[in-house]
Amino acid sequence: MEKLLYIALFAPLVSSLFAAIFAQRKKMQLVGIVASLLIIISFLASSALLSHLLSGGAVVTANLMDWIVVGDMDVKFGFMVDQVTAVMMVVVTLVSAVVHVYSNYYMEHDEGFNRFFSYLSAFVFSMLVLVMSDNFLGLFIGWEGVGVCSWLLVGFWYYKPDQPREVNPSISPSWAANEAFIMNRIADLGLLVGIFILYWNLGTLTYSEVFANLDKLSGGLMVAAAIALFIGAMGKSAQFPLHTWLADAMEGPTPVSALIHAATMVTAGVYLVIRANPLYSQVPDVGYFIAVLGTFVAIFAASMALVNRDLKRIIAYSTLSQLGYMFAAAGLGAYWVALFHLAAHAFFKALLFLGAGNVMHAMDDELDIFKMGGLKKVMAKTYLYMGVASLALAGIWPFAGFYSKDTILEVAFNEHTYGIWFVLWLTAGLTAFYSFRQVFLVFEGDERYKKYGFHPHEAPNWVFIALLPLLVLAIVFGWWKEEFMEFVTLILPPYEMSEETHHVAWILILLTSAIAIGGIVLAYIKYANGLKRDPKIENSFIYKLLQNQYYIPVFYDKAIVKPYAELSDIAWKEIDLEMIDATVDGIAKAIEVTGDKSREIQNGNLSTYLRWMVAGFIIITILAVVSVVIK
Amino acid sequence: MSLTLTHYLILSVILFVIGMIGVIRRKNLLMLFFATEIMLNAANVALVALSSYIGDLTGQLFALFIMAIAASEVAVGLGLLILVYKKQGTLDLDNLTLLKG
Amino acid sequence: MSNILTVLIFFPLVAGLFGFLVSQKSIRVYGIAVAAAEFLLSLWLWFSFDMKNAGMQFVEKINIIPEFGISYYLGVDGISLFLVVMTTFMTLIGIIGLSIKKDIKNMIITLLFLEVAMVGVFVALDVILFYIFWEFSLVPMLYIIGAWGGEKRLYAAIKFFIYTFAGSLVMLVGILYLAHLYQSTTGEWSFALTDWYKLQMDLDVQKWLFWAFFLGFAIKVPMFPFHTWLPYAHGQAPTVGSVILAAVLLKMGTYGFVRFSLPLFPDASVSAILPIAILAIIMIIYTAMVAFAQKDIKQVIAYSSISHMGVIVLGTFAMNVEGIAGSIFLMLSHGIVSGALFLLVGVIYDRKHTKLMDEFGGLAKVMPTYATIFGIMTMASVGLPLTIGFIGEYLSLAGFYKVSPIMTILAGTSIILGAVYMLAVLKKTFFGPITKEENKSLKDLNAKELTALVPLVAIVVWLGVYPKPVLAPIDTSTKALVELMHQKAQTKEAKATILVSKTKEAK
Amino acid sequence: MEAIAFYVFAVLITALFLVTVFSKNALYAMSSLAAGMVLISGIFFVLGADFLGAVQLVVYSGAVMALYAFGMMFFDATKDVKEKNPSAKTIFLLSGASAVILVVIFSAPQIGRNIKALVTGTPGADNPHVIGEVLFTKYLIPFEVAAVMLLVAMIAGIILAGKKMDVSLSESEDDLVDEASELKEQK
Amino acid sequence: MAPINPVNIDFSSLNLVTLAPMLVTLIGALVILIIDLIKKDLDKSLYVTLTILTLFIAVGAVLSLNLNERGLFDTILIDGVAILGQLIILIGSMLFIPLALTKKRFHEFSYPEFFALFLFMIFGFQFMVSSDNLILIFIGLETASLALYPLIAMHNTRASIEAAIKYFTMGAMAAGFFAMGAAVIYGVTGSVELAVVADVLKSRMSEAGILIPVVGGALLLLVAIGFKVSLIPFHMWTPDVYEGSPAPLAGYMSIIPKIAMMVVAVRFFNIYLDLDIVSVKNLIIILAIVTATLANMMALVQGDVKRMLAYSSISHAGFIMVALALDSLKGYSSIFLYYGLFLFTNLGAFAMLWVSRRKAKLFHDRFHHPYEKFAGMIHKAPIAAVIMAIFMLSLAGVPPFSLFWGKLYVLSAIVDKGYYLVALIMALNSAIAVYYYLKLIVYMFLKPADKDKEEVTIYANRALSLEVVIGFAAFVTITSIFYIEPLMKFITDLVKSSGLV
Repeated sequence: MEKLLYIALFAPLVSSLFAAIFAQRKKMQLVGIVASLLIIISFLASSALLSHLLSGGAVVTANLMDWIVVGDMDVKFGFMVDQVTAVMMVVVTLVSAVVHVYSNYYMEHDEGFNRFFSYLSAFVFSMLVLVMSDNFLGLFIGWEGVGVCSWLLVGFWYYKPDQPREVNPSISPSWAANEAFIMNRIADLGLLVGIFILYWNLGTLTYSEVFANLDKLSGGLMVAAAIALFIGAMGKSAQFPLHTWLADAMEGPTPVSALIHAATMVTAGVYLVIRANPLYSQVPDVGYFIAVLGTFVAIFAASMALVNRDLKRIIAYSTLSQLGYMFAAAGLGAYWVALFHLAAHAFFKALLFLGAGNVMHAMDDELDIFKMGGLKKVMAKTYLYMGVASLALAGIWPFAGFYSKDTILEVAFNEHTYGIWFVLWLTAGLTAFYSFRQVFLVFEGDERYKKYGFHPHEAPNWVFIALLPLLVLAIVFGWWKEEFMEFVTLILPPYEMSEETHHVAWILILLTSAIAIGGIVLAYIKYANGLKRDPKIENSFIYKLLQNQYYIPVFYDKAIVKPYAELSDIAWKEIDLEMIDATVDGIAKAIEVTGDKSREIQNGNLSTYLRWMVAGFIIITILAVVSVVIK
Repeated sequence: MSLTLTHYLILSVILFVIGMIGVIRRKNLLMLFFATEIMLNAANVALVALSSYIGDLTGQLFALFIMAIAASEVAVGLGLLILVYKKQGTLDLDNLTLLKG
Repeated sequence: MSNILTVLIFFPLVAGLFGFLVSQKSIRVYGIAVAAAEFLLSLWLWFSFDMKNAGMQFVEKINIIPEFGISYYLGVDGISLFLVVMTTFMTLIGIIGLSIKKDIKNMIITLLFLEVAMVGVFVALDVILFYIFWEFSLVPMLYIIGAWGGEKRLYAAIKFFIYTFAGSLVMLVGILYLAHLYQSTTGEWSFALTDWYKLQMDLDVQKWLFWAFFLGFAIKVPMFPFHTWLPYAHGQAPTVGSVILAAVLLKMGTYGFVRFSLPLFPDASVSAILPIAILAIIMIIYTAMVAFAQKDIKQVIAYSSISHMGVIVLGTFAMNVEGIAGSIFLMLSHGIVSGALFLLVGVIYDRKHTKLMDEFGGLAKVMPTYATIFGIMTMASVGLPLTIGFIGEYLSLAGFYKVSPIMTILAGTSIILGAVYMLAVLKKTFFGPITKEENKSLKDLNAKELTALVPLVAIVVWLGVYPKPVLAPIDTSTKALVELMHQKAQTKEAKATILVSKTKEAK
Repeated sequence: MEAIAFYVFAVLITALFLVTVFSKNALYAMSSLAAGMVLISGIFFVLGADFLGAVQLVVYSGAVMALYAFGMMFFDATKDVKEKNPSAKTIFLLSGASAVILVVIFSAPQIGRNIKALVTGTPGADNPHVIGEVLFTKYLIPFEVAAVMLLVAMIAGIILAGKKMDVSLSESEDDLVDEASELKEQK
Repeated sequence: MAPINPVNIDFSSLNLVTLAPMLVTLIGALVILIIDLIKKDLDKSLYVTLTILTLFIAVGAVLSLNLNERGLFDTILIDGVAILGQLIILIGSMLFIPLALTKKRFHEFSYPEFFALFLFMIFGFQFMVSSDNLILIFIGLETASLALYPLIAMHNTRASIEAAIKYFTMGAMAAGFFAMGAAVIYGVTGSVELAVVADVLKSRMSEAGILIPVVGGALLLLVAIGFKVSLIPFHMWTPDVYEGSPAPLAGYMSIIPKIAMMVVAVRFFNIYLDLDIVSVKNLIIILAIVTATLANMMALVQGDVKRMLAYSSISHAGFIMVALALDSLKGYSSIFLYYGLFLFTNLGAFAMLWVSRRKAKLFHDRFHHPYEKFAGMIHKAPIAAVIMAIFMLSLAGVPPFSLFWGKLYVLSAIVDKGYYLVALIMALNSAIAVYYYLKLIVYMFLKPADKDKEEVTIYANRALSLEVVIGFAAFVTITSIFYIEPLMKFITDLVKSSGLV
């Protein structure tokens, strides 16, 4: 089993290094193929591990080698595949494999083809390290690794120039990449602090030992650790207020958005909370806070998606919103539900993104959905794929999203947190609306693209075959809810609905389905027959507010980025040069001036010298007297 | 009022100060050298007075040697003055300010 | 070969003197050969080093002035071993990467002399000997900056020299006082560090001495607010000067803290944690901001050095094994990484004779290999796990967390702010469209530059993934050091702060 | 008697030296200096230092004054000297303060009291005798050194006032000097 | 009239051997004078070698002296300090005199009398250091000074004559102070022999008000001593005289007269320090600090290297003066160690200037050795530049060059006595000093020569004997680490035997 583990882990690394060799060469199809194959191998190995566990096998562990051994700190490259990890691995490698294959199509004309695969595979490796590590520091390796890969991939088209925010809200790929990296770093500090707390109080960083000794932590420390770790999660999973990077990260190539910014990396935060469930179960207040924040983000992101015109940004907001759902579930203690939604979301959201990729490809990278419409004629298959994904996202029976999202709502109800439930319920409606607003605006209605001179074309068939696994899973994954629960609750705490909830479950399902369907219908009415723009609405305050993401990026710009730059400038010019360095030079100058002044007495005139000699006699007498008197 | 050692010593001090005034006041080097002679003589007065009051001869011998020193100084000093006068045509020390700073 | 340390010190000296005989044309090869031989010697030192032994090894002691207790006393332990290896390595890399045409012979000979002083500083166990090397290291550096530097090179060189000289003179007074103290306690003169370790001092005395030593070291580090010589020195120095300066010379200061301040004055060190930590945090945050404001790539890296040195200082004053070992490791990693970054800046400076970021942009397209290596070094610089930069930074911060969580969080902003300015450099220099026509024809790295840089990349990754060969000896010696400090500590507070092994108790 | 002599001498000496110091005329200054020196020998006689008094007369009124007079002829110092004397205030301040200090030091009652005479010579012998006795025993070496000093002064005076100093070798280039000396030889 | 008793003196009690070194120099001087009388137009090289031989024999004579002997009615005192003083004086003189053999001809060396006067001067210094009798010290001082003034003036330039006049006049005034000071000491103790003075003072210390004349005498003498060792504010002749003198003589004056006077100061102030008279001690320390600091600052702004070195030697004198006030074995020893090391380094540096001397002033209207002259020297004369740099670094106290050890011992002595602040100030002074030493290094190594003067050779005055002296000085400066131990031991033993502590 250990071998399988290593194959799953290192196949992507090999892939990455292989691609890296040719990174500066022209496109080589071979690179794409080899990379995809290696990722598929990794997927197969992961699946084998999953099946091993499914068949009741023991948790697989492996120790590669020592890493940091200093003082009492003993951190190894230790790996562990338990049920949660296995699920994560399969999700990650599956989506990765699909995305890799898909990228052969999407990036076919890109000059950085080889480089792209190198980065992408490196990401998969990092992500696997993240989920497979058996200790917090190993997780941190993956955590930072995915951050870097995300940075590389978002900034993949680094040569694009900066544009004003009004033209491109993300400014430029390199800007977006840096923003993502830096925001994540802010959160990483939190994670690091969490690790410090655990290390100094428990003396270990290995999950099993940490969780076994949790009772040694005092209450305050436990809260602190939980908060610190959650801050880390907030960054990676783009929770408010560290959310702005995610939408901007859409500057990266679409497969990247699909893999990293929808299916895998952004869920790492959720994974962390799930992984640290023994800790969070002990601090329900923190859990509740997480749930509330998640709920807030869910509706907050959804609201922004309502008015956005950018194909990818809409999906990005929906990702954000769905991450909110996951945190809501995890925060309320339903860890397996969160994981379930995580997996389901990975499948349908990746599918959605890759579909969007097809559209973009067809539309020469145009993203404005107002410039699309009526694409179903040329892109029927894509329409189907995206439609299914959107249905899943909207939570329509029997698609995957229905099961996972409904369960979350049930949990919220079960916990008697009706506020949360209500907001999430409302969000479900919004989700359905904006998803289908997008779908209809792209595929239905008048063919506005013609006006702009686009000549869309459908992707080749093999692409759709490649996407098939995702399509299938987006439909059927929810059907395995019970099996899934049984499997993962082997290590996650089981979450049982109360009797009462069981009784009202069907009402809840109905309510949710109703609002979802309502949303879709509303979208259909408004957009299926073409785009009718209402300047009054578009000029309204709320519309503007939403369109400008509540002005948060602008606010960050004005309140943090610019002041920081200005303050830095002041620190350099006013403090460093004018004060500190000037003091140093001033001392030197003062010494020199003293020398210059005192040599004036050396005026060359003998008479002066003689007088100074007499004066010297007087001075030394005074000094002698004074030194006696003082004593 | 009998004469005491102090009287002599005060005389010595007065002479010394007069010499000192000459040294710090004079600009003409020749006359400045006169003043240095006065200073040395003042010391001689003190030494001889002390010698006489203590009854010890050292002071007188010291004074004797100081006279020799004074004489030697005059010789060397005059040599220098002649040199300066030959080169510069003046004995005013205000003209000797090439070296300064 | 028990006198390998002597050989290590004097081989470059002899080779440097012989260098005068070598012709200008061939001197480069001679320099590389000598530096390589020296590096191999240091590797030999490493391989014959007993990893289990925490004490001084390869000890040599010859009395020079027995009456006054001064001796030729050398030795290495895990703390200094790798600083020696890094010194020889970075000198080799620096000579390989030399791009100077003017007076290259003088440059190489100067570098070899500098190597003598640097190695000497790290292996000297007699304090006067240490001081000799410490001071003497200024002279070659003065020449390097002054002779091959930029426009304001003289100002920079003199500032560097006098500033550090002034600091070390204060230290010299401290040294002499300590020697006096030793003499009045034991009745014998001795400047041997190992003898001084045994000395118990009153708290007040410790404090005065601590600050006297502190000034000498702090200026060298350089700690805020004594840092202003560094940007000038780096800004004006030729590439190899900056490489050596950042990689090795600054480490002398932090090495001094570890070797002198902590074990000699444990109580004073503990009582000084707060002010020093505040200075270190200011250093970290403030210089990171200043670095962000720079227009010149080299200045960014210069200020970033200060910021990183802040973390090292913080780790040193964590007073536990994790922190101190981490700071030592960070010294190494910062040496490698900042050395590499300065080399990299030198590469474009050689091509375009400017280091201003505005003059570049989009370089990733025309110089992809260069951009890749720069990127790797940037990541190492911001402390990405699995690069060399992470381990030291992590351990330093982890160590200091035990002392003060709040201050650690403040200091931890270095991982954020470091990313801010380094990524800004990357963005302005490498990303975006190529705005300047002349940049389109820039050549990527040539063979010489690759030879200098690739080993650095290899080390960055190797020690990031598998630091054990280096970390283990450091750990062993650091444990011994902390143990010693714990034993010597007199105040309750110091006993409590200096942790030999805290988590074991928790378990 | 002694007191009267002392006061007369003291007042006269002071007055004469004041003239030396303040006179604008070098001749007056020198004359008053010489007169003052002669009168100082009077003080020495009063104090019973006959030998010194005699030496004072010989050395100062004889040798020193002769030298100075000789020098003054060279310098043509008969006319008044023009001096830009520094402000009287500074001089007054400096000399006044020094005078106060010196008076305090010299009028200390401990000076000259309770002191054992160490060098006395043959008791009862007159002053020149004992001086001679001590000079040629105890102070033989200083005496010899003083002789060397006088030799040095003589050589110095001869060299410095000599003709050879007229042309400076240190300022003219070597080849020019050689040419000049060759020319000289040819003549 | 009382009969004169015949004076009977046992010849052996004179202990004439104590006079041997002085007699050697005296005879040497007289021989030179006689040779000159017999035959004119002999080359200066003859006199140089004769002088060196004389000094060589004198060194031998010094080394053969027995420790702690008095001679000639106790006027001569040969103790360790005297031997050290004489050795430094003689060795310094030996190092100086070959510098006369230059390529260019300078005025003073055309006189055979120059060498005679030079030996007479040494003769005077020898008496200064080998006596504790104020009369003999004074005569020795004046003999030496009166010989030194013409040595300066004989260079026969406007500047050198001005220098000699200034030195002479101030020296005359200092002599007046010396005489008055000695009179006070004599008045309080009835003796001018310092050993007796010490005893008498010790017995009289309990008298009320005794401090006024005792300290007063010290103050008066301090003016004379301060003048000679150039303590601020009695230093003002120093830079002018050094500038006016030829470089080697300036270098010589920065050491030999100072060490001679320093020995006197050690002997004299030791009495005060032993009596624990705080005001004198503090006074010396304050003067030393002021001297070291202010002179440093003034050296900072000089445009001429020789003038800079003049100020720097003032500063060094201040630095050493502190050691005097410590009244410890280490303190006194370090004075001699410092001067011994300073001798080579400083004379070497001045000799380097001498090598570069030319008659015309090409680089500056007034100065012979402006900084600009040395620009680009690393290309014109690399080895010379390196040697000069070593001298500068040594003067700055950069290890491992010789003066670092001097500095180390002095500072250590200061610290041992608990004057931490003083040690700190002195240490920081070195940091100021390093600036002006560096300035020369910067010019030599880092600044290019003026375009129109690129071809001008710096070493116009170069000659073998100069190179030998410089080479030797450089050798001593560089290899100090190997001989510090025996040297310091030698010095300490001698100082210890002097019974100062």
